[in-house]
Amino acid sequence: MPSLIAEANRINDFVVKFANVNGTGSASANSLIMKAIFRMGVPVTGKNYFPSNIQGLPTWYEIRVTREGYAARASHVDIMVAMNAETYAKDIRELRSGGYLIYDSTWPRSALLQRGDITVIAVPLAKLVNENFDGVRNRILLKNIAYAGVLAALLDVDLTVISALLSESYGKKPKLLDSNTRALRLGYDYVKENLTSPLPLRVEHMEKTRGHIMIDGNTAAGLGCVYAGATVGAWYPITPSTSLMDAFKGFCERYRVDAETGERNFAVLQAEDELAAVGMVLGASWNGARAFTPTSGPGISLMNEFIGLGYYAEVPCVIFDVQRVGPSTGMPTRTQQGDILICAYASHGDTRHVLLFPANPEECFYMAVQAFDLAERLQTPVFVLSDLDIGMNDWMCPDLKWDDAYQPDRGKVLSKQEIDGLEKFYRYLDRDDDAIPYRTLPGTSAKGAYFTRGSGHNQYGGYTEDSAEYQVVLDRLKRKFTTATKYVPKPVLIGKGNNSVGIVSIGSCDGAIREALDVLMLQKIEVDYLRIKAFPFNTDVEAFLKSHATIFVVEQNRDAQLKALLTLETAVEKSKLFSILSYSGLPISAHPIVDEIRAKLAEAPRLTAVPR
Amino acid sequence: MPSLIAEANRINDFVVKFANVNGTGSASANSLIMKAIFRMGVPVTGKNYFPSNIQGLPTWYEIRVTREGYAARASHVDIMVAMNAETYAKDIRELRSGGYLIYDSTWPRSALLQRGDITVIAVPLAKLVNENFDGVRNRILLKNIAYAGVLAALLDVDLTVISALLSESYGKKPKLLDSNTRALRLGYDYVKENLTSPLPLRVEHMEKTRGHIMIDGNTAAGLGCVYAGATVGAWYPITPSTSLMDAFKGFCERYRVDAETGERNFAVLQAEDELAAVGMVLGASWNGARAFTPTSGPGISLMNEFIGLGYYAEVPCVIFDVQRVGPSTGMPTRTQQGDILICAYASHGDTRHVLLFPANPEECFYMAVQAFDLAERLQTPVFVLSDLDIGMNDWMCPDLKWDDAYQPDRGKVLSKQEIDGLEKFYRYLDRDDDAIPYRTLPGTSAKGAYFTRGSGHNQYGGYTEDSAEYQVVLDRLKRKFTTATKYVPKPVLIGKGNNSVGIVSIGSCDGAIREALDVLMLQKIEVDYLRIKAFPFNTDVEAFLKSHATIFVVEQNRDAQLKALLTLETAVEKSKLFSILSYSGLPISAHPIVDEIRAKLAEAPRLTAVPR
Amino acid sequence: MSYINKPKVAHPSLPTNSLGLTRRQYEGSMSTLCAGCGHDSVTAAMVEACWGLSMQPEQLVKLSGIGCSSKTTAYFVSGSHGFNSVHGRMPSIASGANAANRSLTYVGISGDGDSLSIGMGQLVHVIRRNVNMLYLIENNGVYGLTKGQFSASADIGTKAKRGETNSSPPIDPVLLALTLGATFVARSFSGDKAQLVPLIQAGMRHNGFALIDVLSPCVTFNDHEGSTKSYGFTREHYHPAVEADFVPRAQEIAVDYPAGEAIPVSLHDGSRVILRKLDPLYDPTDRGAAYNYIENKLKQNEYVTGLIHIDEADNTEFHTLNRTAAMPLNSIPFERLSPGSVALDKLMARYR
Amino acid sequence: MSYINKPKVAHPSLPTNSLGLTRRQYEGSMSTLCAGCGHDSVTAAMVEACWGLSMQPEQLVKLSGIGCSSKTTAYFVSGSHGFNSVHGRMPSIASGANAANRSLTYVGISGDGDSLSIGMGQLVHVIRRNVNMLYLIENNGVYGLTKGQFSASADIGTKAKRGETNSSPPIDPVLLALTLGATFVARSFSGDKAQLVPLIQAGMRHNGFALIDVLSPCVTFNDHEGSTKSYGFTREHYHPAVEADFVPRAQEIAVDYPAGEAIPVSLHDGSRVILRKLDPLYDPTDRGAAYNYIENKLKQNEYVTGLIHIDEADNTEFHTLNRTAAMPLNSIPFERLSPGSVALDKLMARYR
Ligand SMILES: Cc1ncc(C[n+]2csc(CCOP(=O)(O)OP(=O)(O)O)c2C)c(N)n1
Ligand SMILES: Cc1ncc(C[n+]2csc(CCOP(=O)(O)OP(=O)(O)O)c2C)c(N)n1
Ligand code: SF4
Ligand code: SF4
Ligand SMILES: [Mg+2]
Ligand SMILES: [Mg+2]
Repeated sequence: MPSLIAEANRINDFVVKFANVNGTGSASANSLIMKAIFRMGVPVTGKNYFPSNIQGLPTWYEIRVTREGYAARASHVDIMVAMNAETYAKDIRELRSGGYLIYDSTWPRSALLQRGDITVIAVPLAKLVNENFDGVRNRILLKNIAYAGVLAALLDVDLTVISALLSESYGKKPKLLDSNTRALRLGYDYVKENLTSPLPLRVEHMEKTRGHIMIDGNTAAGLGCVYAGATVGAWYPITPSTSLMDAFKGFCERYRVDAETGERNFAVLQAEDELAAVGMVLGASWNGARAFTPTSGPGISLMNEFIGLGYYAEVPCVIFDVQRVGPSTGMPTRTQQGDILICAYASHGDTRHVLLFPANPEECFYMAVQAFDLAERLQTPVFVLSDLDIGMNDWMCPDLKWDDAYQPDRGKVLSKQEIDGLEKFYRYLDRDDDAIPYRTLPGTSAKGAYFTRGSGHNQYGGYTEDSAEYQVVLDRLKRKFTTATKYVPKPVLIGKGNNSVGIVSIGSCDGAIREALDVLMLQKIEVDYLRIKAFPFNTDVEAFLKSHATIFVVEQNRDAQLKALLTLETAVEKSKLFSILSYSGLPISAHPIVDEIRAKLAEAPRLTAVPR
Repeated sequence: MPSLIAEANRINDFVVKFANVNGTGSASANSLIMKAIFRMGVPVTGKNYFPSNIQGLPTWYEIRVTREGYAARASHVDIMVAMNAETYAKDIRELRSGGYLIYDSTWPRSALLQRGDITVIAVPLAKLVNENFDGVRNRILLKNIAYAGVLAALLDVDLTVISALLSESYGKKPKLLDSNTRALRLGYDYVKENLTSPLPLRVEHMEKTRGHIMIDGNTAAGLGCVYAGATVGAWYPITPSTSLMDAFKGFCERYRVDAETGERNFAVLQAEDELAAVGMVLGASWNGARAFTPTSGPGISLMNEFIGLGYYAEVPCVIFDVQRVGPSTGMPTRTQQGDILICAYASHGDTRHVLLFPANPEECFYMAVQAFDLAERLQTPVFVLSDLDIGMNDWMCPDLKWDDAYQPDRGKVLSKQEIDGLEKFYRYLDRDDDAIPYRTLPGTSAKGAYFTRGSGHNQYGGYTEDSAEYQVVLDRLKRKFTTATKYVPKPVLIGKGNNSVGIVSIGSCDGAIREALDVLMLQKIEVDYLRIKAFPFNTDVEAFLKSHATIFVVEQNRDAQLKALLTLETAVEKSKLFSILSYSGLPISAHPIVDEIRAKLAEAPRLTAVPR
Repeated sequence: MSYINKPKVAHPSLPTNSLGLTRRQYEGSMSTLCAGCGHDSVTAAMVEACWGLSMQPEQLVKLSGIGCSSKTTAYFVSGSHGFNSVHGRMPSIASGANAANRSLTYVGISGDGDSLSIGMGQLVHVIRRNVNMLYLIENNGVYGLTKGQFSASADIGTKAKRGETNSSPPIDPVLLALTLGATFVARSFSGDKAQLVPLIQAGMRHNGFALIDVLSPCVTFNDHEGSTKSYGFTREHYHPAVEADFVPRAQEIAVDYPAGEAIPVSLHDGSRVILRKLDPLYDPTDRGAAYNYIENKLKQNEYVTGLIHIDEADNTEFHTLNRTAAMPLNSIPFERLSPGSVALDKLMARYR
Repeated sequence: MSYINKPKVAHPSLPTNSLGLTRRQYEGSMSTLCAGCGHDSVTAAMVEACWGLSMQPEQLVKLSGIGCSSKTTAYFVSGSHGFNSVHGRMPSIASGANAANRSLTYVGISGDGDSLSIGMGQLVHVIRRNVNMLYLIENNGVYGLTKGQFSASADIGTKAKRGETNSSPPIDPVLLALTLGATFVARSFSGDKAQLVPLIQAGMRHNGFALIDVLSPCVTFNDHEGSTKSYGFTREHYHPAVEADFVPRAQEIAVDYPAGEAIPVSLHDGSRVILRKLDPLYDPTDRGAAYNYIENKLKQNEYVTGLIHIDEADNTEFHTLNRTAAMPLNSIPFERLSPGSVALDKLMARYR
């Protein structure tokens, strides 16, 4: 976005949006184009805007070709591939002035003629496909590949790269390979024969994707759980978290099944609901397995009672909340960061929970591992707050790496020998002065047996209704949260750190903010940016808040939930914090951030960004 | 508490505590004494500290005789009636220096002799009772009445008043009346014949309870629901909220059953769990009945998903949360104010809920009515945050009054005629610019029919996944919360309002704070006190926070949840707020408040309380 | 999803019911389900049934949870209020709504995921509570809306589209309802409208809780070879045992059935159900016998359909038990609900 | 509640089991239930059963929800881990715990409120999932801990202590479990320890989900005239149909039963259950027949007790279905769980 919107000749920097009907198989055509560009060494992002429906409703896919490697949604469309009659009008409106509209000219579309400031590219796709292929379903699918061919020609996408991709997909099904290749050529050749190509907006080989992959956050998180050594996954299906468990299962089938015996070193429990799913995780974790559950907002609401039990009885528990638009059922296929407060303070009574905020799929992988380490070290529920944008969209990330020296931090679990060495085992005693007690696992030793309960208990593990005994445990739990600040990942600072104006944010806002920083820089506005990776906030967060006079808190919800958490859980003065909010359900983009910061700084000159 | 602790001759100002075993029927003896004192015109409070158990564990009852009419728990014991061998040692320790211990001297208790600074009063209760009555169970019950007789003599309680109470209780059962009267006399006469009586701590007739009653908050709230015209109650049993529904049911049996037909103008649904209970309330309210559910912490956690639906689909809903000690199962028979945050922000996504904070049973009655008015006016869930102390203990309150001119505020419900007069009915349109839309009831008119959903919807009531349409509704919901500030009850100010130091609190802290104010006044420390009655906070709250330099926020939880809500939802600077917290599970008392305020003011002289 | 409204202009020649309404006037929003989804056939049956009953649109209340199936309520009778609640919790909404106004007709539409997994507790208890409503499960053996996971009604050995085999035993809502003492239990097939429509009508008129388990194939995720909930498999294995004709109150029974073959059952409101046993061994009025019959057939992979069990005599409907006033609770004048100041003053004596 | 610990000094003359442990060593904390509560008899039976099985204390895991009944787990075998979870959700804790370590013995203790109301969904699904555990319901027809409200197992017409009459039909956990295909279903009475102990032992050794519904009177809230769950009523109306003797693996069967009268059933671990039919008409191995028998007796107000149904052959226990490794999942070395860097590097190719 930085500077180029008005530029005519935009190599490797433009946005193509595909408007389609869901359930018609357009996904493979869209990702074919995206992957081809990626393999040409050009950074891309793909954002999928799909309905909460299985078949027949409008769906969009947006490919951003971004030589700068920006990860955020762009807020304009350069090329619209308008394949859905129902949304034609809306889709055309969305196109920027000077943009290109590609449509299926098999049927005349008079409405198309209404904008003079765009270039309309007509391709008789249905006609071409129907003349060359049989079968209703087949024709629908191949029409998508045909428009991929059209785009390939218009954007100058390397045909050999596309062919390679097709071969990889259909290599074992020669008939399909043949029809797909032919369909692709239909579109490609039509353009080459009938239209001027390539467009000024086009792709050129680069070298910027080497050592990178295209992956979605749920896949990465599922893989992270496998690498972390999780053996029990429990869940109840819910968009947009379902694919996390699908991924875990898939990787386990691959890596965790004994080739000879067929024995599985994992168990996936499809629970009857989310209450049961988190109960299973608590049961399994209590019993010494690494266990987790992926869910989304409604699931978190249902898990509240059990989360309180996990907090108070100090049972490890890893919960992935792939956030979607709330409240209530909300918009299940749109993204938001609306569960921050409910996760931080889930359940009745005095509770407080550890949160991790991955910013992209890469971090989903690493933070999945960290989540288990933290949950076991701290003996408490840990939430990984991803969202639909991270979880279900394809992001360009550096290759995932694994350090074979990694050993899981199982926390303070006593072995049989250790128990035998004790005079007596007391479950909730603060022996090490770090507010973390020791635990034992069932099956280890009768001497280490204790009784786990969510009702009042004293530090020895006994039942109590005594005020003082109750408070000893509750006070230690509060101190444990302080201990947690030492274990959670530190924030990431971008910028010199010595500006008076700062941005604080979390998770999937990262791409948009980094892009916004570039734009602001071009406008000579320099600000520091701190991306928080975890709650509780550690000293680095406090220091940043303290050292900046004006702080913009960027987040994707209506009620400024991150700002609320900062206000409550740090020493920051409220008057320093300004919210920049996005809660449309679409991933946040850089534009509004830039605009709001500029507006705010202009309105209050004292806020002007200067190095301290 | 103000001044008299050291005073020897304490008329109408002392604390008697009864230590017993639960399930032995001591409650009636304890309340006999309490009621008799009340009828003598002397203010009393009764606090019951009972275990989460049915029979056999220690239980205590504390009667505070308080000529000043203080409502809070005292933090000392003047007279201990030690009837439980298991807790003798602990009970004796609790007695203040100079206090009196009454015990059953049928069996020798050498441990009793260990304190020289108390007066031990030995009465061979079991012996007396066993000599005079038969039957194991009978003897256990009558022993309790016998110690009531002992106390009557020692404290100079009017025997005619006690006799009247017994007649009212057992009037229809002459045998029981006779045995109870005899048991009472056994104790009474033993004291008169063998001991010096009355004690310096004793009761004298006053005139301070006229126009007052002794009632618990759950009874008052249940009665309030009847008067509010609630017709559907749904619940799942949970301590300490169960007696609220018992009361509602009882009053309905009395006032709502047609004498001729036996037809009932109400329905009570014992749900299968709390998720179902709140679902029933939503269903009934949606369908035009006034409906409510009483619950406690774990129930609130389970209701989270449905509460979000109520918020987003704008369905009225009244929830009584009679708070108990959390987290998790916690201490079910102890009191706390630990559900403030979860109720204010219940459910995933951006949500925010209306809360009412009754301070005593009287307010439980009136606020029950207000809750229905607010829920229907605002079309949203409304929480009444009571607690175990208010809900289950007997408080002295002014007589409850009813204004027959009251008409329920059913809010914006369109009649058939009104619907017919519309061109088209749109459910979520802000026609009046107050952010409250109109609703219609099933059965009224096909033209007014609409589809209620917790998924994305536009202001017309249609399904949507469109960002702008979604935001129109979400933004209006936020504005609706501003509208709410105009409808919720205003805070109560005690004090001139012009001091620099203020106290802010809610609910059952009230008694302790009022008492603390008196003590502070004696020490020449004058502070203002604002008792907040509702969230959202209205302008009076803002003004108080603004005009006071130092503000103590008094509440009964570990994490300063009210302070958090004030910090987030008002303009107050954080640095002005100081927490005074009590989370032992026992009702807060005045002492610690006084001590903490004095300590704080001493430590920071700039905070010294001066009139502005 | 209901943002596309169909035009409702009635064609003058379309047949009308006793209210003068055409079938078109019982339609709802345009369906957004997959083309061919079984659930849309249920929608069509609902339209037909309501039209046939001359249902006053505003007298109907439509309730549902979350799922493709739960969207059905948006697709019929747009003149009645609908409540698309949360996943698995429609029964509590229905119980509360029904408590508030006993005079309306309540139809709940759910899915096998919505009812048998997350909603199991509420389903069991709404049956036990005997709330006067029709509860229809659109049973397809999968979670359609979340893309094809097995539901709790999936049979052992059935294959998912992606190849997995289900290994947990199925929960059969019909056996469950019989065990729990439901007084109206039926099963049907979305592909058999002739059977389904009178069952819906009878269920709506039954004075108590009526369950209809409708096998309703998911064409997108569960209509392949190897599935036991596909159209093909269902059509082959469904076994109509009792046909039911619904005869509205006003109507005379035209045909005389030979004795023994037809059992007329009178419903609460004067309408009747005429049962014709297709299998002479079958007795729909004997709950235990019905249970055995169904279970044995299930073992042979046969889904028994029809009005499996009906008991009009055992009247334990919620309001009857509660002795609720005849006037809907939501309409009782406030004066009759609030005891007033005099009563309160008097009551105070109890607390002194 | 378990803060009062009983002294565990073993008297030298007390009989010991094969581990050399006395019965005292299988006790737990002092009970805090009401004197005479049926649940305490279950505690005693659990102690006896575990002692008799020579159960290694740490190999046992005790799970429960919330209620008087759920406190039971604190009162036996203090040498084993206990988990007193939240109300109605013990089955999910049990499922997770069992998934993590298949080698331990799991006993869940619940109440009728805990299992049949708030816990209904989880109960149904833990049965369906066939988790290898003993699930014992201490059934008293009321919510004891919250002071005597009717539970979902209360019979129609039964009277509460305060006089109210229950009007909703009861849910019978035995019929429910049979309908859901449970492979071990028993009923007993807390007052009949001789019957209960071998049932517990067999249930603990059964390779799959075993349900025992124990009628366990609440002396405080439900033991009065007019209650159908009182000691008196239960004693009169309980109807032992199949006696079960449990024979541990090592032990030879001493007595020869006349053919036809006794049915030996071999359990997974080599131990055996010898069933003796007290009613010759009864066949505990036929699920359908068992269902009918129970149901008919229930109609006559008779609670059939004993090992109502057992099916050792139908082995669909959770881990078998899942094909879980024999080594407990919580003990598999990390090296075998984490695929390592080489595999990851290779995997990356898929995402380019
Ligand atoms: C609390 C909660 N968990 C999960 C979901 C996701 N979800 C939506 S529909 C559905 C299953 C629907 O299955 P079924 O009821 O059988 O309906 P079908 O789509 O098959 O008709 C699930 C799991 C949700 N909406 N809410
Ligand atoms: C979520 C929740 N709701 C309600 C309660 C209150 N509660 C505790 S025990 C209980 C019922 C227990 O009944 P049952 O399981 O039959 O046990 P019993 O006491 O009769 O043995 C209830 C309602 C709770 N602890 N948690
Ligand atoms: S996914 Fe299945 S159930 Fe859902 S609409 Fe499509 S066919 Fe119907
Ligand atoms: S209340 Fe009933 S169930 Fe609870 S301990 Fe007492 S007798 Fe047992
Ligand atoms: Mg389904
Ligand atoms: Mg019970």
